[in-house]
Amino acid sequence: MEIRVTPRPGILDPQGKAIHHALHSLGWSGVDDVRVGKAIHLELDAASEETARATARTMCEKLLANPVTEDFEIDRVEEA
Amino acid sequence: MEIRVTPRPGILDPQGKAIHHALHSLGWSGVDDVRVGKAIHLELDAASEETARATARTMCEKLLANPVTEDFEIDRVEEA
Amino acid sequence: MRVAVVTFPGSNCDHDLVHALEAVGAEVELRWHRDPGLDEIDAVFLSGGFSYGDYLRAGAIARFSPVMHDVVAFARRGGIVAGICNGFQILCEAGLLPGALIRNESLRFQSQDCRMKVERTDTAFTNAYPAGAIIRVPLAHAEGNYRADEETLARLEGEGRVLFRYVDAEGEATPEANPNGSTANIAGILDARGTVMGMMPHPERAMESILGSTDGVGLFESIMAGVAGAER
Amino acid sequence: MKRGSEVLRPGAVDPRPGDPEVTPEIVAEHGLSPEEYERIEQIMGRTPTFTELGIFSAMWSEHCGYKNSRPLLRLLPTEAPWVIQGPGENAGVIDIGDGYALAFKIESHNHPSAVEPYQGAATGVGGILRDIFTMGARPIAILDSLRFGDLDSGRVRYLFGGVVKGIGDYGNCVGIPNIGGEVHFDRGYEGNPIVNAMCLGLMKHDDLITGVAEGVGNPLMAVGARTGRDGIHGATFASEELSEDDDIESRPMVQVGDPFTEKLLLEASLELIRSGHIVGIQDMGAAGLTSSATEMAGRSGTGVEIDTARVPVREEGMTPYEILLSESQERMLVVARLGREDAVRELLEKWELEAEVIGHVTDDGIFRVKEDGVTVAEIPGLPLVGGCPTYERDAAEDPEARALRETELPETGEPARDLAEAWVSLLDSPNLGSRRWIYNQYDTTVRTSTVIPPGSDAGVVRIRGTRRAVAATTDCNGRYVYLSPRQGAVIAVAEAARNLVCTGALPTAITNNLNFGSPLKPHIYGQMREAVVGMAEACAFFETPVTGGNVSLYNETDGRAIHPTPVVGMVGVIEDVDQITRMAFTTPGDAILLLGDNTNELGASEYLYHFHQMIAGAPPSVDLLLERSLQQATLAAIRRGLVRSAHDCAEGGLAIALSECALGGEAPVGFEVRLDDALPPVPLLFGEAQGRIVLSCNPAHSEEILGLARDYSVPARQIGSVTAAEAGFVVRLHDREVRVGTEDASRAWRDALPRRMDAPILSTPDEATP
Ligand SMILES: Nc1ncnc2c1ncn2[C@@H]1O[C@H](COP(=O)(O)OP(=O)(O)O)[C@@H](O)[C@H]1O
Ligand SMILES: [Mg+2]
Repeated sequence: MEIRVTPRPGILDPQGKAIHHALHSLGWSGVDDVRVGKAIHLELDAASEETARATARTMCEKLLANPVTEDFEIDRVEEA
Repeated sequence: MEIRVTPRPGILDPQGKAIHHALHSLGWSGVDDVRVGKAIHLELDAASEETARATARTMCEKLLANPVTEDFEIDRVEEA
Repeated sequence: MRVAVVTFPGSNCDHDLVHALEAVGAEVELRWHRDPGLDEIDAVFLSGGFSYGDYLRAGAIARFSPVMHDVVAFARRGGIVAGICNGFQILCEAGLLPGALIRNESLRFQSQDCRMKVERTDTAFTNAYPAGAIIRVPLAHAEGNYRADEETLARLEGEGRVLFRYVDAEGEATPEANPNGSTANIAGILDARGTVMGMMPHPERAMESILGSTDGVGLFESIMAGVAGAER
Repeated sequence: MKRGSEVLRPGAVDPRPGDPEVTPEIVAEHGLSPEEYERIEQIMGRTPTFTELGIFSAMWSEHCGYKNSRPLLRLLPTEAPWVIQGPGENAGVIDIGDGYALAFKIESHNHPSAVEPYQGAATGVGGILRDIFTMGARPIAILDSLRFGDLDSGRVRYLFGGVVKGIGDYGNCVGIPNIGGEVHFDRGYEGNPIVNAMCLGLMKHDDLITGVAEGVGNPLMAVGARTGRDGIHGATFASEELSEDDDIESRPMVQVGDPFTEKLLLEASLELIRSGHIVGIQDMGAAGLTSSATEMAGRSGTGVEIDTARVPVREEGMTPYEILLSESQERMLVVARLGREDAVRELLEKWELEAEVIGHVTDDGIFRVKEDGVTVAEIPGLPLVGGCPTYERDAAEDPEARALRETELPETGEPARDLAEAWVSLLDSPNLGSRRWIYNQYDTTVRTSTVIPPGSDAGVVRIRGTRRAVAATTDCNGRYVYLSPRQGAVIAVAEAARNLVCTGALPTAITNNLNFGSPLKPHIYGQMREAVVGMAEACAFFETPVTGGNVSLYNETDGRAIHPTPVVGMVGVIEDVDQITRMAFTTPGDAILLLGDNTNELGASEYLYHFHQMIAGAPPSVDLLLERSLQQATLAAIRRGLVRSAHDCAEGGLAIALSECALGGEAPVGFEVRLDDALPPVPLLFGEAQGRIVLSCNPAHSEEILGLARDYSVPARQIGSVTAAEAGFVVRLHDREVRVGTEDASRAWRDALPRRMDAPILSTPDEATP
């Protein structure tokens, strides 16, 4: 399953800022905003998609995301 | 639009390894594999989804993804 | 006094801390992160380094180490806890200190001397410094950019819990003096009780003139004095 | 092994189902010549299996077999009373007094870094660290010697930025301070950067352990990270020329470093060595398990048997071929004492690492590999390790280089530009600007022993618990070596020694990294031979024996070789920390002394490259006798406590050396200098004459220092004084005066690298972007 951990709106995102700047100086002026987070790919055995999502959510709350600075989103769940 | 940049298959992902290990010691024994990449959120004005995707692809090849160690995937494109 | 310096997998400033503490006369034991128990300990130091490689987020994995249960309990009992560099990051992740430390604004590892203003000299960690002291200490980190929400920041400032601030030679907290982009040039903070402290720079690297600065000595002497006082 | 004389014949081995059959094409793909293959069939007495062929090709690669360099390396002096371990081990070891020994070595990762700068450089640091702690020494300092093309290319900025970040991230995470190095930008390195990393390690004499597989029946254990498909055939890859599309082709072999595991492996290995549970240990580096196992057996004259099915792997379905040749990082091969296997495992578990028994030591001198009990390879160890054919190639002087050396040079009379502007412009040049942008990304103070961090002539770390310190530097000017290989190599050694002396250290020994193009080209082999001869001559003269090193050949892109770059990594000993001397002027009013003579030489200078894009003229001449006296005089003055600062005069000449002295301290100062030499201004200010050191001292001491210089018959004079920053940099020549504002100089010097690295970085070769 795919989890996306992203910097909270309002929280400075130095990496996104740098990439935004670089894209501009490379001539891509049409870019309005860039935010960079983590794409975490997880393989776990779970009875159902629901339980899988639930587990992932707890993992994010406990370890994968820092509530002070990051939001998370469980993106895709596929059968392996 | 959402871009996912991920370590190539077979290439060691020390971060994924460490998280995997941590999840196990936190009691999530059902986790088989963890890989960590970048989740990049981009806002750009483009005439069509096609051009948007095309632009994104060049951006990945030139800047966003490491051509040697990473693959990229253009994930979602939404109208803003 | 007896001080425990915790070694996590990936800690690399633990021995530097031992040398610094011994230099001010402390009795120090290195504590492997799996070894429980902090009885008969007067103060605990979480050292710098890259616990668990700083993977995921600096300190995110180390905070679940067995020893952290004892550290949290020790802190709740009012024990002296100091986190330096990676130790600061671990304390934030563990919730013993508010806020978070994100990537330096430069996106580069920053290794340099920095100047800090000692904002308060009436604490367990700074009582040996003269009021308004400005100290020069090395720093070396990639994730030292302090962030917290407005309310937390207001509380920190209001309660005088910002202990160290990056400043220039004149003592001004200018952007140029800020090595990592930290909000309000924050370099180190206290918890509400004033017994838990975290800072990014490395006072243990400023203990000998041959190494360039002795401005770190005050921090360790302060803790010695504080604990000695408490024992009396 | 059994007496080398008697011929060992390996048993028959059935080809492994699924493995390709050995054809001339396959042989060629493994980088083996028909003659070499014939030799292999003689040794084997039969056709080798695919696995056996892979093993031979790795062990007989340039990287492991030193095919084209071994005869030359024999020319280097390797002995001195203080040398404990010379070439042949994982690192050299010297005695530094008070019961301590210093292990040190330099290693190249040029080819991996050209393909993937960040990981290439990071794993280069990982490898050199393991070479040090596998000797039983704790790493105490890192240096890095780098070369890139010109910074106006986005691709070069990508390589440079990635390499520096890779070196920093790895060393910072393990917690080893960086204390110096060098970086040069020159079109001669376009497309083929040089990334050499050097490490110093400290140990007590009796902690020394070597990579031997002794004791028949003793278990071989794989320790540390699991084995994946990383860098398969890296050793042979490192021995071939890069071509345009290698970025793509070599993708699957990129090795990724894990400094966190390295840190655990470092602590575990040192504990293991002290524990007495093991008899030998070696890093699984180039050619991985194959080279470590066979080299260890070779050193102790035994054989080894390995079962690849017992090797912990990261991926499913790896073949013996892959497991034997994988270059996965952070792995060690350990020969344990029989019966101590569990003790070893327990010790490793504490550090959250794995240790598995994968084989044992035998007495038959054979390298035998099984897969789940079935033999897949059986090779006589001795010829495998030592039997690699070596070549002495045809050598010729490079006519192009000779022509350039003899070119008529501009500005050797009247300058073609304003000298003050030229001075500032040079301070702003990529090669002469401040290196702070680099070493601000390196932790230089961890371990709280760094006395002189990067930014001075050499780095210095004190030995805790003693009065002693060690100094280290890396040096080589590839432009000098290109234009005059022998002299360029002599200069590299002389400058390294001068750099050390300036800190108060006595030069003691060197490690070296020979970076060259393809030895199959006579003019390249000529460069190699001349450079090694020059290095040998200078090392003998300065009594700094070579205790180890590394050779990196085929540094070419599209047939164009790099500048020949024999990097010298030199270490020295300081007996009393009170004698440690820095580069920077400290006190306005101090006298500025120049030891050595200015000359009318401008050849091979940065000035010509910067203003005329010229790589031409003869490199500065060296007088070794004078060099030695100069260094002895300087050391004597420092030891008498007369010297406040000392700096070697190198690239950019006297004007730049003086500027570095004025800008290199906490706060900039100014200086006022008079040079009445009857020389044209450009060579006088910016020529790179050798054998010069700039000292500053309390005026009360200048007479005594000048007297000392006379005793050593070294030309010396007071040329001026240190002034307040406001007074600026002032140089009076016999016919004119040159003034530069301190702030202008400081800004130019400070911003030289940062302002260039703010320009966009491109992972792809340069071309128009949208
Ligand atoms: N890649 C590098 N890593 C660390 N330090 C470096 C690097 N490149 C240059 N330095 C430091 O910058 C200073 C200037 O380098 P260099 O001009 O080669 O000095 P020198 O000419 O005295 O050898 C030296 O102190 C050197 O250690
Ligand atoms: Mg140099």
